[in-house]
Amino acid sequence: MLLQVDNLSVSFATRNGVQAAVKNVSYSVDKGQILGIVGESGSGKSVSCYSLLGLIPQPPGRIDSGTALFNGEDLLKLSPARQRDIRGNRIAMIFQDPMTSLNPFLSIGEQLLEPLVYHHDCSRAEARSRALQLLDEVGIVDGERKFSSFPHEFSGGMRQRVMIAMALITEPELLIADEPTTALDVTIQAQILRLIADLQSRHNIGVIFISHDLAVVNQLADHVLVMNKGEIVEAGPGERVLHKPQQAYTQTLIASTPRGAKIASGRERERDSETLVSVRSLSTSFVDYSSHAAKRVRAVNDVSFDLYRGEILGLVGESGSGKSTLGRSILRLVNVDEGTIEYDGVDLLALQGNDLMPYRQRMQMIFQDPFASLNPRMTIYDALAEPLLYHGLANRQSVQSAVLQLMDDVGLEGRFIRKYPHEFSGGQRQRIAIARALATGPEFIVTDEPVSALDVTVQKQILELLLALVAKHNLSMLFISHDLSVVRYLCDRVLVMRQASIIEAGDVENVWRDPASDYTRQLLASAPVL
Amino acid sequence: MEANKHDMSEQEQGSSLWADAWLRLKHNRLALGSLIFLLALVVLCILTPWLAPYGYEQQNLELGATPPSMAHWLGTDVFGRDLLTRLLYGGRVSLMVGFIATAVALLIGVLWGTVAGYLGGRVDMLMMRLVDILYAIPFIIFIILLMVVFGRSMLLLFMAIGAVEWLTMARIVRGQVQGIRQQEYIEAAIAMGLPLSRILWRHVVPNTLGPVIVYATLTIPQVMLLEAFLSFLGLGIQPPQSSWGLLISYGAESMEEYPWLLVFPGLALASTLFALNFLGDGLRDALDPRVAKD
Amino acid sequence: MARRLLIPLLLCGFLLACVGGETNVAQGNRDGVLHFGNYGEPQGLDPHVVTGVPEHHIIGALFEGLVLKNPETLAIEPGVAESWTVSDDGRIYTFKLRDNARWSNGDEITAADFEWSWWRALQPALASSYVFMYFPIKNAEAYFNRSLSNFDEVGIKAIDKKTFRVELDAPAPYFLQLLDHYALFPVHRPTVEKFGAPDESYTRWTRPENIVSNGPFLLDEWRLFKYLSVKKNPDYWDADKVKLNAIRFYPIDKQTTEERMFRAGQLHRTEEVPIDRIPWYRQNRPEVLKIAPYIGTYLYRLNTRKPHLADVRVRQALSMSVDRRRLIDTVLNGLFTPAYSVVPPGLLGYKPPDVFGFDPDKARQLLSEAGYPGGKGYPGLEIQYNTHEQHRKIAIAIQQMWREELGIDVRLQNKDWKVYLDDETTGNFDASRGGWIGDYVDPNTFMDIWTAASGVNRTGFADEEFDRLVLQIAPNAKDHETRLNTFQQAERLFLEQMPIVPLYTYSSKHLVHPGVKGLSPNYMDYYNFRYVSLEPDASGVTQD
Amino acid sequence: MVRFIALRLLQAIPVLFVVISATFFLVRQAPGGPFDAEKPVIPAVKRALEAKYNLDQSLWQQYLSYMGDLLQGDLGPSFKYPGWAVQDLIGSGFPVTAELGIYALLIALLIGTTAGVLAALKPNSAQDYVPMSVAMIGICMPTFLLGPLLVLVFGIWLEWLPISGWGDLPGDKILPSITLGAAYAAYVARLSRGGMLEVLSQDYIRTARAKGLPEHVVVLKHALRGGLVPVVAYLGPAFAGLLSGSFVVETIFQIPGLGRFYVQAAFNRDYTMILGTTIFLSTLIVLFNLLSDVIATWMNPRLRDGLRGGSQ
Repeated sequence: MLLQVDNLSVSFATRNGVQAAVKNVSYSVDKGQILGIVGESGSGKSVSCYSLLGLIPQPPGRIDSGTALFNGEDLLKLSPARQRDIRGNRIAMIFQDPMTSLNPFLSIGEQLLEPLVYHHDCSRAEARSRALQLLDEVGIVDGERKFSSFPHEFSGGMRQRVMIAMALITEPELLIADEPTTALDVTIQAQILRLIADLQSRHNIGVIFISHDLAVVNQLADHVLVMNKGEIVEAGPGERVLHKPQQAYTQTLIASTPRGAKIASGRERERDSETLVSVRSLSTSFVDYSSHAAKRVRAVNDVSFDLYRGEILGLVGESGSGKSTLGRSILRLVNVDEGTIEYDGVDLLALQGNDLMPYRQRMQMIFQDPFASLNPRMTIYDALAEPLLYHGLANRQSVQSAVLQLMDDVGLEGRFIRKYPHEFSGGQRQRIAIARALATGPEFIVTDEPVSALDVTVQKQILELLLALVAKHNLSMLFISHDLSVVRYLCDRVLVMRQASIIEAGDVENVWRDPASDYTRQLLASAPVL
Repeated sequence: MEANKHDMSEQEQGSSLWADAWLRLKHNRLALGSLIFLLALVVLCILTPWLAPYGYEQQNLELGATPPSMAHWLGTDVFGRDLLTRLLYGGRVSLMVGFIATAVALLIGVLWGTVAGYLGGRVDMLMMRLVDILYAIPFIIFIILLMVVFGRSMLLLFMAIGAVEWLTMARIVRGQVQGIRQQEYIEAAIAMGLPLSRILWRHVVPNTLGPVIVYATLTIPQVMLLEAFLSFLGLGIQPPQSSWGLLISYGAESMEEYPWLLVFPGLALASTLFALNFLGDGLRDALDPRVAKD
Repeated sequence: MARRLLIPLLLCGFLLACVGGETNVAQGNRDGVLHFGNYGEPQGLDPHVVTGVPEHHIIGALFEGLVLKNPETLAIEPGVAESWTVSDDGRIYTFKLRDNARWSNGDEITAADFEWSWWRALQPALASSYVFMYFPIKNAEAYFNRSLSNFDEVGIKAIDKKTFRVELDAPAPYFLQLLDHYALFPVHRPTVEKFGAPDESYTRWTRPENIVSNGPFLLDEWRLFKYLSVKKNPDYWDADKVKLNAIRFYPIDKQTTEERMFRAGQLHRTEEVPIDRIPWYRQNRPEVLKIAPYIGTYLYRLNTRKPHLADVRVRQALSMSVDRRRLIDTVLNGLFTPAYSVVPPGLLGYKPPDVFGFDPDKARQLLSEAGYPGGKGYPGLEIQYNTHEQHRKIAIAIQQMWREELGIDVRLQNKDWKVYLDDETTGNFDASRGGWIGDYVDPNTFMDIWTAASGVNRTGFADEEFDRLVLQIAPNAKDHETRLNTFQQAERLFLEQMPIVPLYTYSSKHLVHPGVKGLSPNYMDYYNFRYVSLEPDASGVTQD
Repeated sequence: MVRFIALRLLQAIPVLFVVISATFFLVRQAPGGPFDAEKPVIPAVKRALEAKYNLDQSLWQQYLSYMGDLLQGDLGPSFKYPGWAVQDLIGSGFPVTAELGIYALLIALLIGTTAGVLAALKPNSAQDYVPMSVAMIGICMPTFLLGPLLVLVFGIWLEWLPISGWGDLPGDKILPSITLGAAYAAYVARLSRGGMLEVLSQDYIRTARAKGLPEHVVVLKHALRGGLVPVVAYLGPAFAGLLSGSFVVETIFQIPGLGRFYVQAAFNRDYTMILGTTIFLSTLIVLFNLLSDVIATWMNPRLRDGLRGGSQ
């Protein structure tokens, strides 16, 4: 057995007392084995691994009990020096976000060399040749030149490859990968997953693969561990746990994962009804300061489409395809270069200043990150009362009840009314954001990845909430997402965007069944399925 | 590792940002202690005319400068004036100047920086270049001209100091606002159709408060010392009145002969500065609903 | 990365540098180099153009006029002129220049040099601030004002190579003294003309590499705001008597800094001593503290044009209610002499009139007579002073005295120097701190400033009788006695009107290292570096 | 990058123009002229002086001729020290002040970053409060107090160091540098503490730790560079501030620097000197702000070959 964890308990001292993060967790990994740990945020899946390497801050963190035998040595009883010896050397890690996990101030090469230089008595020249070799192995061509590049010069996928190379450079026996593909596009995710599997088998190392995404784990792991609230709910071979779950929680998780087509929601599709938004030849660009010289980048290029009253129109594309910019263009949140946007027969682009205000009330937006889109210094009451008061939808007397009504609509309890965004969980925050969007009584909502930051169970709740609200308030919606299964679950029609242009449009099921473009086909193929 | 999972049942009744900040500040012992210290100081200074054992201009030339004694707890200056009394009276001036002038600087600086940072582009360029210009104009000449045009008054002193200190404040705020402008909640506010003034006031300004408060607490002692310099130029207060800044600078002139004349005013300023500093850090944390909970 | 190396390096350098060396003073005593605290950076070194005390010290080392003063007695001694005769009517002076007086480039000094130099000083375009020093000379003022264009009619003549004759308008007993003022020093014509027109000021001729001078020392090095050093002139006619090898003048305008430099052995002599420091030196190192009466009067101008100061009784009350003795003994550490007159006592035998003293009862009575019994109804007044520690202290004490004795409201206002001057000259003040240092040892230098037309007056005081006594009667007095009596008469008249409140007679105060000889204090605070020497063995101990 | 620098320099031209013009007219409105003195010069002499320095012309003529001279690089003679051209005086004072400023900044950096880094490593502990309090001394003790105090202790009592001068005696640069630097150390400490706290919470620090790097490597190599970015942004304005703010230190220590010229010129109503120093200093401010932007850009590889975001 490569790693044998027994009865691990970890707790954190918080303002509200000591809270157990990991309770009596036991698991093991063997050479050549991939252990998937699945769980929602807060389930303790990361802590259960990080604590082995002394990577949780202590205090407030504390390891209460347990042993973790790594090749017969108890990791939890090591001196800090010995711990450092193992860390990055015999046990290596890959983190979720390759954007933030690589030091932006040091060159790729420098960061690659470090583990070798510090752990092995290895000259920089030797380390360099080893690093170049590894870069090649993880699929980075022209390693010589890339060696002195900085992380920002790499795409997300490439960065994750660098991370992997960095983890493997000391030839570790165990690799801990914490959500290594969550921040990546599906096509890239597929490549990285293949790469990890490939390297794992080639180097015959043990891998702990931590993820919230059951489909991904399903694709990769031999053994699966499901965690909830610090405890292991279910463990066993991947096939059995994910396809024949014994425990209720595992079943809920699996049920929450969006799969299949949109369920007819009792609401008649008013398909051929009137056009609400009509976009013609829309182009939007912005100045990109991050690249070599400031240049205008076309984010949306000559896009035309119609959105009908009462429909949910999906907009799918990978990061950087321009889908967010398109959504913001329609709402006049960014400046449009050319084209027309007709909203209910009125050219929005011709409106200025106060003339636009009535339309602002009729169109709203829900953002991806419910934390960033809520003013951290405004309570929920302030955030919801503001649009109500400003647009005259409530007066001083009635505003409180109107706010409560909104909160009730989105399933928030009234007692939260004076709390701040940070005091809520992600799902609750997104409910606040939805309530705020509904506050002005809009008829059209643009949602930008509203569920991608949420756990699957919460995601499902929010998706259902959206469906219910669309029905209740007779909304039309442009639903932007990179997640194909979510779009399929929610939308009536779909637009596929790639490199600032719409390359495919059609009824969701038609597109799924018979994608017209290669790209769409590739997207569909890359998406991992449960 | 999510740190912000909290028991929702706890603390259901919050209220406004400020009331909330107060609740949080109360838990920060250092900041609370500093606040109490400062308040005590303010109260002491306000009550000085009734508390002080001597008049601040009451001379005893024959006595001259004496070290601390029972009759004069902090000693006397060369005119035989009681230092404790003068320190308390000086505190009235220094605290008033410090707080009011900083408030003026805060007001102008935040307003200017916010508008420039938020609007960006050409407006920002013009506004910040104006700041550059004001930075470059010789300060002494500027003050002397102010005196010539407006005469010498306390009000002018506040304005003069505020007028100088707002420049840095504006730059700091502008930097902050440039970051905040990119936030999604600002976009949300725009999408909501809120007017500019409301966006700035409700969404932008409160989120600049952290660094602004920290800078303001550093500005207050600076302003107290600046007042002494301006008094040398003739603006500001005149003898026999005094201020901490003036007491310190006179004390520095005779630090070997009459060290107590330097030590006590110096301690007064330093302890105020430290208290302000701790309070500033505490306030910054308290006003940020996110960090106070951990 | 370089920074991380730099900082330790810097620290090492700092620590190495801490290894102390010999002090300036110890080294100077050995090498004959005097380190001289000289207050300010000289504006320039052209004797005809500059004005200040720092320039005075330096130019006195670099140049020499017709006569010199003995630093002990202030008696006139021969300079470039080895002898002179005065006509019986006291109007014509004939000087015989010494043969061995030379310029530093070897040129002989001739009467023509003086004639040309004085001609130059009288050029309006040169804008010589001390040009009025020439005005006792016949037609000099008229020539300067261009009401006379022919220089031949001015009483300045080179009779031959070594004979120089000066004719005055009227006898001036202090005329010989003026000759030791730098405004009447000779300058080297070829050098001046080489770097510009004769009447062009501040040309490069005074730079170390260009200057040609005739004094006991030569300009050696001029490092702006650091020091200016002069070295011994081997060709000086009296070079044998000059004992110093060099002098370094340090422009130190901060008294506390200067005092500490002295203590640290970086200076032989300071220009000033902080008042608060005096008791310490009196007690611990009396031998280095040099205090002497100085020909100057510290006073408050009263603005007689202001309604509430127009009444002479109010002004008298103000003056009589100031307890000068107490002020000096307490706040000023007993440094000065109380002044009850504007002319300091003892100028060439002059005795000021005894007009008033400290008399608070009389003061209250006068104020009451003026309509303000116990200060009631008096609008109050403001004392203005330029920003300075000593002025502030005096003002605070006087404020309290006036309040206590007279019951009037007094405010203080310090001002930036130029604002203070502007307000004083434009009459925008009630009471204003002032002082006057005599230009020469004669009551006249303290009297003619209060005439109606004088720019120094500024009080609004104008009295025809006073002007007549000072400007007409006194200069033409038939003998010294009569002249002094005339001045006394004028001063009595002046003090009875009390447009000023005289407070004290100045003292010069210096710290002088025990190894320095010949820097004895005198009434003019005048130095003649020819007489200064350093004792190599003098204890270098200046630290406490 | 080149375009960015060029643009900023271009923007500086109107700024400088307005500064020069405004200063030109403002200084002449201030009461008192350059030739006013306790003992006033006689009127004829004053007229001659005014004629010599063109002060008898109309303000506009003076302005035009000044600007004309300025374009030819001539700042005119100082009114207070007419034997010297303003550019000569600045030329003699600037190197001294610049050197002083650099030492002061180094000291501020040394004290400030040490305190800031120590504090950030263990926030809200004794390791935070003690170094930060030490760094704060510089703010508590204004220069006019700290300078004489250091002189007294190290110069007079201990006799370790010279108490005045600049470059004349060994070690005479130490006390002034510390005095001037102390005030800035507190700001540097605060900035580096904040910056380090921010960086230390970044994911890439966790990565570095996960690599098993020794703690000092994590802090010094991975964290420090990012943590000091705010300090670097502060250095430009700080250096410019040092130049004009060194007046007190220069006076206390008898240092022939630019700071004294700058302040004394204002007191002396030395019109040309005021203008000259103002022009020089504001140019420096522009340049140093630009320089610190460039350095900050260079320190941050993400920005190194691009424009700085947000600057139009």
